[in-house]
Amino acid sequence: MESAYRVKLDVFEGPLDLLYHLVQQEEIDIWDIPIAHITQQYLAYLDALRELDIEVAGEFLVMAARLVYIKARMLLPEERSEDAEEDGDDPRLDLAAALLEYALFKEAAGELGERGEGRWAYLPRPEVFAPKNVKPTYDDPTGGIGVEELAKALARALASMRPPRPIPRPYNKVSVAHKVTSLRQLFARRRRVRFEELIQEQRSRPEVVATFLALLELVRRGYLMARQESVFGPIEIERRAQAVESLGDGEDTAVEESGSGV
Amino acid sequence: MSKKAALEALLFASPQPVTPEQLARILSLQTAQVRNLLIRLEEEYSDADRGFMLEWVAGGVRLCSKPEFYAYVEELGRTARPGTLSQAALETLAIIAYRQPITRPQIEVIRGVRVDSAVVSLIDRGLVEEKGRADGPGRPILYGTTDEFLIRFNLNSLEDLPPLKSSDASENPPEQPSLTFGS
Amino acid sequence: MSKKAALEALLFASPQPVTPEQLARILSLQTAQVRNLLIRLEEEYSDADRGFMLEWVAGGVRLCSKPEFYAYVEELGRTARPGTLSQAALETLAIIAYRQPITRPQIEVIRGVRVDSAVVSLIDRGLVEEKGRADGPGRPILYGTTDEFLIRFNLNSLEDLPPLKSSDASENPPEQPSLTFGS
Repeated sequence: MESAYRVKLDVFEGPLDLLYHLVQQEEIDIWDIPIAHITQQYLAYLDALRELDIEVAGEFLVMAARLVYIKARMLLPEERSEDAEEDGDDPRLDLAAALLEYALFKEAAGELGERGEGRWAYLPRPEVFAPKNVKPTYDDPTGGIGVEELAKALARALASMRPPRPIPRPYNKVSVAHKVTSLRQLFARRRRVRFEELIQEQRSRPEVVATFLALLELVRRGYLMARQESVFGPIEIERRAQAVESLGDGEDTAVEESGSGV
Repeated sequence: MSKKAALEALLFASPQPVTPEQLARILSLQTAQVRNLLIRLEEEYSDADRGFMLEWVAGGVRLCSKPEFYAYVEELGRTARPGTLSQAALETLAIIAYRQPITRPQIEVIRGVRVDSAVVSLIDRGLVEEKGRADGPGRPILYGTTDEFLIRFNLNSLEDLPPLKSSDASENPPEQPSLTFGS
Repeated sequence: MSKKAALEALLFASPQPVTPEQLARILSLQTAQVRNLLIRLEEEYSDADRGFMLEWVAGGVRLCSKPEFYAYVEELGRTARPGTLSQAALETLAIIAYRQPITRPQIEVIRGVRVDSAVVSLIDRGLVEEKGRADGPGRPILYGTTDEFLIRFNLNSLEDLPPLKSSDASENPPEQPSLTFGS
């Protein structure tokens, strides 16, 4: 796709990297970030990404929310308790601290990178010549730990022990046809049942799936209908009165074929 | 039998750094004697007519080919040039190096992003390893750097890491007691 | 740049013997020149003050430690490993010490991870040994601690192991309803 304009986008390692870049670019005092301005810039960058159809990682969005939140808090009239320090609850402080700490390591990473530059050119003797297949002996095979360490280590191991996992029961094959039958029996007795209730009765995931498929099948055949009064409201499953008789045995076998187990 | 020759044989046979103490024990010498011999060898190898050198790294010494000949060695088919570390991996490595032992969630707080794949790649490269588990819920794994890390970055020990410094001038907060850098 | 030094670097770093022809090609030299240089190197290395030698083998030349130093080199192979127990090995040792005799699957139930390498390293260190086999399917090996273990930890017998002082109730191995040992 030909783009009428071209945006040069730096790649940022994360929201802190991007924020730090913005702060530096604008030569802003990190302890006094003009939050509205920076938030605007930050969001503009995310917009630019979206325009290029680049997926924005969740962490960037979380930071966007955090910025907007800080901005909102700064706008609110301050309800300051008398004994609070001047800048005691400046909502930007945590952010500044996080930025600075990140910057420290970004810097250190750069230095490390330089330090490691070209180090691969120093080749040791090939491993194949290293003395091998010798049983090692140790001056102190315990590595200098005392017996108290042992007791602690066991306590640690036991403390972090997970309860034994229940042995999964082998799934019985659940037939959709069987569920169709039991649903029909249920709806012969009750005209209306809540979807939730139907699902909650099921004892395993395959049964849930089979029940769901059976429901769909019965809705397709016009025996049942589903209704939802409001968005996110409960779903009610209801038997259509006029459809009961139309269910013949012949159709039932068709279900058995398609739903031979999950 | 020449102890110097024996020392050279030992260095020659060991791709990994060995400590002067180890060498002294094996050769039944004083550590100081070994150090003197090592310095003599180091000088001899530094001659332009020699193809390898002695290097003090990761708390010990090792021999390695001189970097100016790497192009030749590469033609032999021995390639050592690893893929360069990504910026993400490098930042994660820096955090682990300076703050070890450290858990993954702690690294993620500093970087502001997930670091699973960066940590995996650092472990794959042998630069980082598990160093036990932290106390507390879930007992998360603690990570630290390896000897290979020291070798790769030409450090004798972790104390040789340059001090952390920010390029940012405005480093001092106005006044806020709540700032806890690090753990 | 010294061709002799480059040649030495190549020999030093090559994992297998190289032919004079190969070396000549890489160094842009005549094969005869390379042969001459190799002979000079061979002479230099043959000095009693040197620890390695140049060896002509089928297929070319290579460097190796002189055989008279093999005993030292072997010793190095034995002691090269650092002595500290990994966290994994430590916890495994603790479980074996307090719960012996115990099978590997039983240890793995407690630790929640495979313990093969930890057990091997403990056996290598002489702290743990096989103590027969358990009944049951597969008859897994039972592990327990050695006399060396008692000596190293300055214990007269296993009864001298300090009691577990955590609030942990599951201290008595026989009655642990929650523990499903074995696979």
